[in-house]
Amino acid sequence: MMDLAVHAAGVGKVFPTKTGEVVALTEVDLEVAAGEFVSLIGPSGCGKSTLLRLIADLDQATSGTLEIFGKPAKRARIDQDYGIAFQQAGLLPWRTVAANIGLPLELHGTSKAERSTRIAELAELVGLSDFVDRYPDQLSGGMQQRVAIARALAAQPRLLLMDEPFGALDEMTRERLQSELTRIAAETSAAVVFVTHSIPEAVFLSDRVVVMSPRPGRITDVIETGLGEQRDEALRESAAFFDRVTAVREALHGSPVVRAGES
Amino acid sequence: MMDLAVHAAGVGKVFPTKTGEVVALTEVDLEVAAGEFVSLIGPSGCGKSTLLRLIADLDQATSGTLEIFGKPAKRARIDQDYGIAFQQAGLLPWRTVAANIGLPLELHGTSKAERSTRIAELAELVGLSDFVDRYPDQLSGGMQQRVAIARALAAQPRLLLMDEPFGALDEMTRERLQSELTRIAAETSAAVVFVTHSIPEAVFLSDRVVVMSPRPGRITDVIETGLGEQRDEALRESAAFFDRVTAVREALHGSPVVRAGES
Amino acid sequence: MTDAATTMLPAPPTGRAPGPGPGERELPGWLRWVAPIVVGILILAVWIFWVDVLGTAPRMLPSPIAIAEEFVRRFPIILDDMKITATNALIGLVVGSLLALLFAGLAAAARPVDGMLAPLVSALAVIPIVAVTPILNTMFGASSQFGRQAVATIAAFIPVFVNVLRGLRQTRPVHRDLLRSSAASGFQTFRVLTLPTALPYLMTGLRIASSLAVIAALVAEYFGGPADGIGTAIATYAKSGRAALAWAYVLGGIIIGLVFFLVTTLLERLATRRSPA
Amino acid sequence: MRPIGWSARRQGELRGWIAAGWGALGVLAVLVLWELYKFLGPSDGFVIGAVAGESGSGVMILPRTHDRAMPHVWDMVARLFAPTSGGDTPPLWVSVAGAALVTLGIAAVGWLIGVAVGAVLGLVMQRWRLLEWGLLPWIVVSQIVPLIAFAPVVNAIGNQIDRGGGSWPQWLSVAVIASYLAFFPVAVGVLRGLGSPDRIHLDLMNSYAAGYWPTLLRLRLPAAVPHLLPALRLAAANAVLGAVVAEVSIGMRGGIGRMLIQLAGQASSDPAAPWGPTFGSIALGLIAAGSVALIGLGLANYRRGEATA
Amino acid sequence: SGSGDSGDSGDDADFEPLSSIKLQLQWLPQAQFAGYYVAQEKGYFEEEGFDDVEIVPSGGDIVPQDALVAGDVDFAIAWVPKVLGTLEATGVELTDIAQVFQKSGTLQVAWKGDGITSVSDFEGKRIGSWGFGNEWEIFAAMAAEDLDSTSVSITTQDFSMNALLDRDVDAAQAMTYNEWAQILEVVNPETGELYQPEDFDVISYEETEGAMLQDAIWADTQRLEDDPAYADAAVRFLKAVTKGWIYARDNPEEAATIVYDIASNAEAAFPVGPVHQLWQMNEVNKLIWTGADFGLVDEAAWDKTVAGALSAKNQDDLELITTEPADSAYSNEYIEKALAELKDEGVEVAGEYTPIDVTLTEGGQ
Ligand SMILES: Nc1ncnc2c1ncn2[C@@H]1O[C@H](COP(=O)(O)OP(=O)(O)OP(=O)(O)O)[C@@H](O)[C@H]1O
Ligand SMILES: Nc1ncnc2c1ncn2[C@@H]1O[C@H](COP(=O)(O)OP(=O)(O)OP(=O)(O)O)[C@@H](O)[C@H]1O
Ligand SMILES: [Mg+2]
Ligand SMILES: [Mg+2]
Repeated sequence: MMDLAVHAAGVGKVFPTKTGEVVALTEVDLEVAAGEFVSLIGPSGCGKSTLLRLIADLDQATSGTLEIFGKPAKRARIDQDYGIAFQQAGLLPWRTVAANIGLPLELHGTSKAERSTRIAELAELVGLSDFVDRYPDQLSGGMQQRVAIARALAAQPRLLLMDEPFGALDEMTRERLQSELTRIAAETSAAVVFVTHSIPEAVFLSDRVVVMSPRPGRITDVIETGLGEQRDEALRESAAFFDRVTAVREALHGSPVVRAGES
Repeated sequence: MMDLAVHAAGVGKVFPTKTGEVVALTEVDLEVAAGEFVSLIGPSGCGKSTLLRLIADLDQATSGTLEIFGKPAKRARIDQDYGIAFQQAGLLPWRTVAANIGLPLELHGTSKAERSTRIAELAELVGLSDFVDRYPDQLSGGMQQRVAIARALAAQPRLLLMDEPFGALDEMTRERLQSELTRIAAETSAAVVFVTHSIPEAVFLSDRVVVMSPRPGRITDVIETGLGEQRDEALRESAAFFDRVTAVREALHGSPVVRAGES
Repeated sequence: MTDAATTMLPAPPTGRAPGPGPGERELPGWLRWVAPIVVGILILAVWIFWVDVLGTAPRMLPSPIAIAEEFVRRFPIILDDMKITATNALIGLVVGSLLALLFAGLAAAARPVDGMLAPLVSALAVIPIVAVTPILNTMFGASSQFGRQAVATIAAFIPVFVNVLRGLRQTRPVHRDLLRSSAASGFQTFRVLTLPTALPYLMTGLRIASSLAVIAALVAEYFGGPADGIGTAIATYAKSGRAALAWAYVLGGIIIGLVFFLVTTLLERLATRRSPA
Repeated sequence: MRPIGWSARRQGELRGWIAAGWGALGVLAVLVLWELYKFLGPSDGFVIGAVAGESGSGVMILPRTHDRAMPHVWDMVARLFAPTSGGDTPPLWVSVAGAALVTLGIAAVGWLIGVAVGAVLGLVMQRWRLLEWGLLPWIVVSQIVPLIAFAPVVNAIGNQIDRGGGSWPQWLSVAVIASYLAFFPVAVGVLRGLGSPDRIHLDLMNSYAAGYWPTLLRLRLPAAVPHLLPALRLAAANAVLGAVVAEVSIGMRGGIGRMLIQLAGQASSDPAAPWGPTFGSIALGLIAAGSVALIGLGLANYRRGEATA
Repeated sequence: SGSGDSGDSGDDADFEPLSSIKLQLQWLPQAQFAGYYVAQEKGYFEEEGFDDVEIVPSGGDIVPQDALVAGDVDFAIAWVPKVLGTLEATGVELTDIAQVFQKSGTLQVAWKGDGITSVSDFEGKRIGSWGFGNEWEIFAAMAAEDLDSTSVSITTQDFSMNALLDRDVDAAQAMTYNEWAQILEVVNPETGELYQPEDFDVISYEETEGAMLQDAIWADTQRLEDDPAYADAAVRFLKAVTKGWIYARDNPEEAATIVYDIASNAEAAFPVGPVHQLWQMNEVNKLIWTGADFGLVDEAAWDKTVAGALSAKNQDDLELITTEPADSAYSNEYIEKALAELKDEGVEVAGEYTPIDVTLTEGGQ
């Protein structure tokens, strides 16, 4: 079992509101192996963000058990076993781009010199080398999100949690970052739990795609992509790829659909 | 000329910052006819949001002239010629979903009865009928964005300005809203200026796709889709559609690409 | 006579959205200085008109001209008293702010402390100086400046405490999540997130506390302690018909208050250059 | 998205009780500390740097604990039930309550005047930045003018009006002076609060070409609630403080301010007596501030944006 | 002209007699002002043709002479030196029309054994004073001993006598009729009994060069000249007041009770207890009834007050007055007329007071 990055069994989450309880998640069973790339996909409001927050120990499940690398979520958080990128960028407005990217390193006592090489590397990676001295309010929406991604990668965690990180990015940047992300995940053999609305993105990136359904939020299907290690441009045009995209689409929409060429 | 919804000539925008000036837009010439659907597409930071804000008279251009329905942008704003949906939802946290959707109607003195039918209609349209009494902080990211879309449509404006409105939506919701949007635009013969990062989305929706490029932000290409009035599921699979998608992709990436099946 | 002893502002760290909104004209920067001067001249003009031209003002409100004359003529003795009151106010401001920081930190860290302090701070905030000064003078001796300094300390403590405590709680959920997810230690969270968020609030608290400390130190002089300082002089001369001299001392008090206010405002400016968006 | 357990309402109630419990514990702790220090501390205090034979020299670092400086808590309580001024005058607590009511009524009027004036000032300053620049410094200066200089002037003007045929009872002067302290937090709170909406919301209202008033009503006021509530509460506390001071200052009868100074005059021979009106005025301030805080309960939805730790 | 018996005033007058007036006190209701309250209670004001006399207590910052100048009241009770200061500083004209207290009641109280038995012993000591204009006697007495404010340190006393009891000051200011009693109402922790006069050394300013005239009745000079109705009212007012003070002299217990009752009921004030009021009544009577006619300004005492005021310099090295006050600053004309009419009515307006024994109790209750 020590090989599991995430092990959720019967996890549920209920939000109390004035007008009654909202069941955001029920009976979620999910296992993510170390080094595995898993995408969560599903309609808006089905509990993807909620699940990610539970894994990150930012919220507590109301039922079920949840283990990260064999330990309670809280322990894993304290041990810094994961890095996270939120649905909103959440940059600290009084810090420059560089200081925002470097924050996790700073918190873990990385030396200054090491930190600045790493920051430069990451800024390069997300295409913001020219903007390291800017403040968040001077960036466009997509730029802010890229800073948040760089920040999540900074400490090279064993588990990456990403909530629609590429949502506000243009296609080219997005594709470049997709490739980079798979490369980084493979190199550091990090497990990734990735929330997205794009089926092709989910298929391209993942070893498994977890399909969720709302009201109450639950897992309805899990699709193995079985596309192997190679994640490159050629893959995007392979028949196996299209096949998997269709499979996810069907799982998601609950009926056979054949189509291509749109997001 | 009275037929033009938007007429921009030589529009530029420079932001002064402490570390020097940022040229967000230069020499933008753009004409959007009444009833026409125009998408803006381009890499992150190329000035799409900025251009939309200038059209909405939320910022002033530093050079060039800008006319909306033949009048200055300010006049058009005051005459309520447009509705806008921002990149962030921007809901008022103290208002319920219904009250947020109804805000523009309330401001324009629509009667209470009329307002509530319209709110119900719009909530149905964006799939939030069960959530009208909730507050924004109880909604998921995508739900918030849908509320913002409904709000932009509420007053049935002649010009719709939308900044990545479908960014945080899942595919099904997204496709439904795309169809609804084209239908609504056609029915009310409203002009639409639509910012997106999805090429298929831009092609599917638009009469013309405007391709932009950063540093400095400018228009590099305009592609007529010429796909006619019919915007339905069949279109998404037509050869003409793929052709246009490829054309936009090439314009955007600056080199011929042939590919399909991804976002 | 507590005056504004417990006034505190609902901390405004960010103030307005930067720059004028659409439809609002950009005002030239020099107006920032000219506008208050013009208003000041207007106030003076009305005052002079009322006192010197109409002559219907109450006797205890002399003409500003007479006040200015007295101020210049008696400047050496006024200055001596200003030094006393200013020193008391400064000591009160510094000590009160330090105590407030300490207690606000404790209250933010532990709910029980917060709960225990809440009624005490509320009570301290509404206790009139006229009641508290004699008590302090009896407890700590009436012959030193201590009572006044203590009153100024209380006056400064309240707004700093309230604002800092509030500031310490203004961190945004997404930022707290971020630090939590980075397993930042309590101290790290404080340094990286809580402190920068609270800093503008601290500065606002200090700014408010500065004028309150001055007025409290001044008013406390009415109720005992060495026969010196601005407040003692105002009382003495207001009651012996020397209204102009009394008001000249008031002017001295205002000058101290303004100096304190301007210095703390400057500090606030420096600290809020980039506050939470 | 903050973590919430059980039902929101139940939890809110529970939290209220817990807070009250801690609060009571805090008050109790002070009383215990008072008695403990009184028991342990030096009767005449502890002075360092005293020069022999020179009264009042040196710095007292530990306060005196004798009965005139620190009466026993139970003596203060017992005094509340003894006649106010000897003879067959009513018990002290009755006099304190009566006087506090008088002051409360006047403070309420002062609060209303202060809130009205402060709101108008805040509104116009927010509307026209030029006015903000011109007025705000003077509003701040106004609070540095000590009431002793200012209260007699108000009183005299009131008397002028009264003599001139208008009716100006003395309590009105007290209310006006109280409002002088009350208007300040309101003016600043309104100014800040109305300026606090997010940029994106202002953009939204602009995009609707919503004029000043609709924007004020639908955006600025709701967004200002988190600023307004503390401002109103402060104004209430200040109105009480101002009323107490003004009573002392212009010699109005019946209120708690006058009671304070009169009983303070007996502090040597009857040291527990002044604590009665002292507690009375604290209670008064807390009641005033507390009742304003009740307004906040109905406005909870306007505080959804606020993050509480 | 014609103010005689009640009811027929104004027979031959060409003015409408005033029937409603206001008197401004200089502090809160207590036996110090017994004469006025007695006059009201016993109907003496009505006897003199007033329907309505309002006695206005003062608070912290209301200065009686200012209220008089402003026209808020018709007559005011104030100490002579404070008014002299106002007269010179503002150039207004007020007239002392009756000197109620013939002697100064101010004391400086020190602990026995500290060696402060005269003003010359003040040098280098810490001297308590209330300030607010009550300090001029101290400075005048010091000036006579060639001491100035640099040679002593002055401390502002608050409302209580704690500063002396705690030795924060070497000598505290006290009025015979108020603060002096307050000390003697405190339990001496060493004996368990009240402090006794023997425990203290007491300097009476009446016996120093600094002695100044205190409670006097002031009127508006210009108005006395221009408005015969006001001048007439002044005389009638003084008559009623004289009768009030005579009653207080002859019935100190009842007078003290009257003030105490009015203060705690009608005035909604909170006076120190009844025993304290009786002590105060007793002491005040001693200051008023020195054998001479009631209320006459003694020229020698006046001159001494003026001389003291001219010589005194305060902690800021400022003088109270720099020139002699105008002749109009006092006038015996009105009190003499009042006394004469009273004598005609058979009232004995002069006399000594025979002090009674008052035993103070803890807290004066
Ligand atoms: N604090 C809260 N209080 C009440 N309900 C909540 C709260 N947070 C989330 N919810 C509800 O829980 C459900 C799941 O929300 P969640 O944010 O996880 O959705 P999501 O899958 O991330 O959606 P999206 O793709 O739109 O971001 C939604 O119905 C939402 O309304
Ligand atoms: N207030 C500002 N101050 C300085 N620079 C700004 C400001 N607002 C925008 N910019 C700059 O202007 C450029 C264009 O920004 P804009 O927000 O229009 O981009 P965009 O095309 O909408 O990008 P995205 O797709 O990421 O939202 C960016 O380089 C950004 O950094
Ligand atoms: Mg989400
Ligand atoms: Mg944008």
